Amino acid sequence: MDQISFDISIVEYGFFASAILVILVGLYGALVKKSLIKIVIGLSILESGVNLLLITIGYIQGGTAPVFSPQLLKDMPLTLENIKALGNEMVDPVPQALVLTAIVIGFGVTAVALSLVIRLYRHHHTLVIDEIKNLKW
Amino acid sequence: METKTLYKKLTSVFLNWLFLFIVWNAFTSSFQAQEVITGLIISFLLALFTSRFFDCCSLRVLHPVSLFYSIVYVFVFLIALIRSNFDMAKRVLSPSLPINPGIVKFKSKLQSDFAKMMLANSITLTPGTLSVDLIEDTLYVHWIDVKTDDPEKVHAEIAQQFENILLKIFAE
Amino acid sequence: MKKILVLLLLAVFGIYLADVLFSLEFGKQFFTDGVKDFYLTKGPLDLKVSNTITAIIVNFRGFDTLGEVTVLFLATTAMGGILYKKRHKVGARSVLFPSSQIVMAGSKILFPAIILLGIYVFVHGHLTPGGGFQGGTIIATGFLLMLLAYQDYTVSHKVLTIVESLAGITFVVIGLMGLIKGSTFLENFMPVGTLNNLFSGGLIPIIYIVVGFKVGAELTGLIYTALHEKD
Amino acid sequence: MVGSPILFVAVPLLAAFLIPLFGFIWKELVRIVPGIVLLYLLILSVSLYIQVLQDGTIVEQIGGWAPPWGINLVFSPFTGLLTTLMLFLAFIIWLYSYRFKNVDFEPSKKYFILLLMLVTGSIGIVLTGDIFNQFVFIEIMSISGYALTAFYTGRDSAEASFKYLIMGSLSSMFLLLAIILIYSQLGTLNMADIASKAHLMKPEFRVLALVFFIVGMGIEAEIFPLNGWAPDAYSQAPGPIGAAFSGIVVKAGIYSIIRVTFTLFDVEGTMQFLVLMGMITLVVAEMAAIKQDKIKRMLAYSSIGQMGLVLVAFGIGTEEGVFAALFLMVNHALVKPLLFLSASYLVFNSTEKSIRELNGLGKYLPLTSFLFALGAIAIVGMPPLSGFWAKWSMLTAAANSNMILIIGLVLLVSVVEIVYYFRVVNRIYFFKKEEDVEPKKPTINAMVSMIVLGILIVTIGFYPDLITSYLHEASESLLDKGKYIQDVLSAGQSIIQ
Amino acid sequence: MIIYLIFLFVLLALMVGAAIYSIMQKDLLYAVIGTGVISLVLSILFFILQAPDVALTEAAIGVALTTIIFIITIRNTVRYEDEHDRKENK
Amino acid sequence: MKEVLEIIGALFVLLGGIFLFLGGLGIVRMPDAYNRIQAGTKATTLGGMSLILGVGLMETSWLIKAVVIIIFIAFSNPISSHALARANYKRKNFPYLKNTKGVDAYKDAYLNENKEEQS
Amino acid sequence: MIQIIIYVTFGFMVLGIIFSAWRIMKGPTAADRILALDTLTTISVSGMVLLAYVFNRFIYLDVALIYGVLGFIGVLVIARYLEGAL
Repeated sequence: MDQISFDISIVEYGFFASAILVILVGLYGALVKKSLIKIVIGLSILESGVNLLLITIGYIQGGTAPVFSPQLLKDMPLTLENIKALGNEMVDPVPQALVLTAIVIGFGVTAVALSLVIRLYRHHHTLVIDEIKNLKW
Repeated sequence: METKTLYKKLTSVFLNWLFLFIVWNAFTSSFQAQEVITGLIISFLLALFTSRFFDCCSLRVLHPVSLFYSIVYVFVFLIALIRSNFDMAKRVLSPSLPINPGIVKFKSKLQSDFAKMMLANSITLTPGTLSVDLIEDTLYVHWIDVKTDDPEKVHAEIAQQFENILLKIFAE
Repeated sequence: MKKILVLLLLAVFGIYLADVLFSLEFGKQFFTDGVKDFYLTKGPLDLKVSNTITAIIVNFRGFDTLGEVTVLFLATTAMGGILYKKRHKVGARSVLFPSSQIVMAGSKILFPAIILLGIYVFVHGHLTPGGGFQGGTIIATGFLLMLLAYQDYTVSHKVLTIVESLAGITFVVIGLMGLIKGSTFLENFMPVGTLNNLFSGGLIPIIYIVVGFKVGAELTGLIYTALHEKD
Repeated sequence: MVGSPILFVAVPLLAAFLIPLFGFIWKELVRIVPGIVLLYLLILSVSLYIQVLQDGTIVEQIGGWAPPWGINLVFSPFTGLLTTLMLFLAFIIWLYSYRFKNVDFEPSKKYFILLLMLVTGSIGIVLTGDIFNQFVFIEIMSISGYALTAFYTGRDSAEASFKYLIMGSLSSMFLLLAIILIYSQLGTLNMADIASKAHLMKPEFRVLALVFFIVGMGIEAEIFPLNGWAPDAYSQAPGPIGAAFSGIVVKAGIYSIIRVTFTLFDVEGTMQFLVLMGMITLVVAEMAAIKQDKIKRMLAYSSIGQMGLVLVAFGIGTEEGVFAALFLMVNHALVKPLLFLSASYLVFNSTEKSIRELNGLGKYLPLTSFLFALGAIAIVGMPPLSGFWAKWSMLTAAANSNMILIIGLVLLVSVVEIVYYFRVVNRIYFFKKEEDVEPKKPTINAMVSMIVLGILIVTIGFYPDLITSYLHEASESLLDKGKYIQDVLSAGQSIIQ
Repeated sequence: MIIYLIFLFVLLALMVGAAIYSIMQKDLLYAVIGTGVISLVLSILFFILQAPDVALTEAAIGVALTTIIFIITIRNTVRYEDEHDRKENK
Repeated sequence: MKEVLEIIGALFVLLGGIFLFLGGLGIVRMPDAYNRIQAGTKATTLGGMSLILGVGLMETSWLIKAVVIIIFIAFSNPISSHALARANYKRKNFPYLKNTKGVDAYKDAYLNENKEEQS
Repeated sequence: MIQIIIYVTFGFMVLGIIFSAWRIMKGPTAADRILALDTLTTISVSGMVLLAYVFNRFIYLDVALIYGVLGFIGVLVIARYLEGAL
């Protein structure tokens, strides 16, 4: 097979920029919107943006996923040099591990938030935040 | 009566086991001894738990005739799928959109749920048709180019070729 | 008015953040001696785990995973507490009417396959992408399929609780056994095998299986609680 | 070796996973087990703390990987002090809520699981030496916090909880952003490692990361623009949970801010920033507190004000200042729960929960009222009680650093506090109840827990030397950044060679 | 090469667009579909950034579970953001 | 042999791409939801199947897994589109009919069902 | 040769994505939008498989497989909601 390259450095700052844009959109939704569900949607969008940013930070040009699969190892003996050489061509695994945790935690928070929304609706019969202001916001 | 249900249960577990084992090996696709043994154990345990849902077919599907017709079915299905796609491409690409849609119905002769589902799926993927609902054994089909609304003719037009093969596979 | 103010504020924030972040070059590593090199060599060599991310999640930073599992457990508990519905009546329906026969027949055959897929994902967590969380989520999705398709499909809440608790206890006990057998919490005390075999990685597959069961039970319980929440 | 710091997290988690199973066996176990766990941990914590004072910091490496590669727990004189304090309070709160208000609120298994997790999250924040792990613990703590705030079935509690949730999750996103910035520069997540490498970061990254950290953790620590959730949550949550918030959660938040500013980064002007934020928080909160007519909201604002005071004291930056801040924290951690616990019985029967309804309760509930008054005196800093020594040490610290403005401000604030606390005490003792009511008598265990707190306050008031040596140790260990780095990283150095 | 560039830019733009769409859309169901699109695209982006584990998690959690939780909330509350939109759309 | 398989696989991939594109075009051009579902399902199913099969042929050791994905797609896509069509009918979006004599046999069954539910 | 074909395929997929996105934005009824989401899912699965080929990693296929399964359930959820069953 001839070498097919998928060079994503051509977008340069595209990933950073769109992650920041998504973060901003999410923040806007969480801060300005009046509907409770919209606020939660805004939060989950914000979270997506942060996750994308984290993964983008960990990306290394031309790297591959940090999985030492048989296909990658072929018949190399398992020596320190070989592993190091392979590891140098891999993207940073740490941000990926962090994002995994962050995604799951974010889902938990979203679930709690939405159950609160359901309960608020049961008491107030509306989702508009202005009409729920019993306590001073 | 008692034995028959037990027999049914056993066949169901067995078929489920077989099915899951095949699926497992397809997932791992490495055929190392460790993987295969683990697959056997896991699929057996899972088969015990999920066998009450797995009532699609009896042992009859392992009969050579059934297997043969299954392969035939796959080919017929693929040909129908490709035909349907070219048909759809023709309709989509032609500027005037030559369509005359409507919903027609017909009765299927198939018995088991699974066979009916296969039929409905096949119909969805064949030229110009989309199964909308299945009530008892009446299939409601959205047809992009309605030629007739007589159930018999519709049946002959849309479902005949699949149904015959499915009848042979499931031996009904 | 508030909108414009917020937009302005966000614009300033975004421009500043972009300004700072753009000083990083895309696709470059910005530090010289990070922890990642250690993980990338120790993972395959010492732990014999092919998927370094799994090695990080379960072993190097296994404590985070314990916390993460706890977060999901808490979310389920919190959801039950917040929705404060008294125990739903027996025979309460999750959906109002059953789906069409086609979906029902399809889900019957897809359900075992999806559960098997979930099990595959968490059993092979150390070899391929995926692991306990993904596998557990897939299992929960399988149950969701059944709940959607059938009107009267029920999952025993008691069984879910027991599975969840037992899995959580197993996780902590495995950790504490590391404390007893080795010297620290969550320390690997099992033989590690050879790289890229199914039976390798010492404790990692075991912990991931436990996590898979726990997450599956938790998310199923969460969906189940939420689906029965109908006024 | 008495035990390992990991047990502070592992044992409560084990208990939390076990509690649902106990629920199937015997309902009462659900309530007893958390108490046993907390008592055990308290004993462990005290013994570990004594050991640490003699032998130096214990660093627990989880998974057998030395820092910076693995996660580590640091049990130093400073964190040990906070842990012991938190566990003590947790035990008191458990005792109080063991049969809390049998009438309409039965503490169920969910309540105890969440309470246990709230405590565990806070202890994890204090003990951990890894920023991402701290994020995870913050999430554990805040999710339990959200759920506990909404534990009452009223509608306002859900609203307060939602508010808390929105602010909490926004701030945790900022925390994640800060972690991203740090990781992108240094490639490590361990606090000691970051501290030793912090000079390698580009300055703008350092400043931005610090700001994000303070925004992210300020939510738990109730710094001024981020404390909107606190009064609602305190007033809507069940009584013991208000106490837990003010006694445990806030301490964890303050701890993490302190850890970040003192150990992780030395950015020019951070201390001044802390003083400024603390002063704004203090002034705004006290002004708000004086206007409140609901008792729990008043207590909440007072709590925010105290946190501002603590921040100011930390911001002085000298050893004396840190000592004063720690003294204030300990004082607040003992007194505010007492106030919350007693106030929640004082207003138990009223629907409004306002101060007006406290009229003349001193006759009906003499002991509870007395304890409330004791707490009020202690927190404003009247001479014989513990609060006085705390404020006094703060004033001396400020005077030694020539911060006259702070002295003036503290005195002014004390006057304000006197005004609004004595308004309440005045109503309790010197007003007449209009109609005869039958107030709810506290249960015995609640009474015991409150009396224990009261005795402690009085004891510390008369013998402040009992704790000052510990506080000095703690503040030294906080300020000695080099020793922290060395303690944590030395194990790793030996492994790699 | 240029096609990869276009491909990536379309994906990035689609993500940002879906984010804006789901914030702006008055019908909450459509907003939820928008979030589904976000996590779909995000998943491919993670894939492109060589993070298959994260792509898997995002797919598993974002596509099915978040959707069902949001849908349950919508079913228990209202489908439209404002009261008057309900009449317009119905 | 390998080269031949690669070329065949590449052609399959190209065919799949074209069908995916046609699916997209179909859902844009068709006049109502049912027709769009028809166009979308058929074209994307075949497109996806052929593309994945093409990849499987190009890299023969991947074939088994590719076939698994194909089977999953072939199995689940029609079901979801069927569910979608039914849901669309239940929301009272009746199909677009070209002339007034258009056939809608489902309407009776649907109305009967509704009557049963009400009574 | 193969490279050119893959380029072209990516081009077609981009067009398909754009069309689906347009339908999601525009599409009068909810069913249209979900259909477009479904189409987008299938295109994504195919795209993932193709990308796995481009990156030459076998393990990436798992992601596509799971994506296909879960995307189906995601669509089914919304369809069931539209039916009024949820």
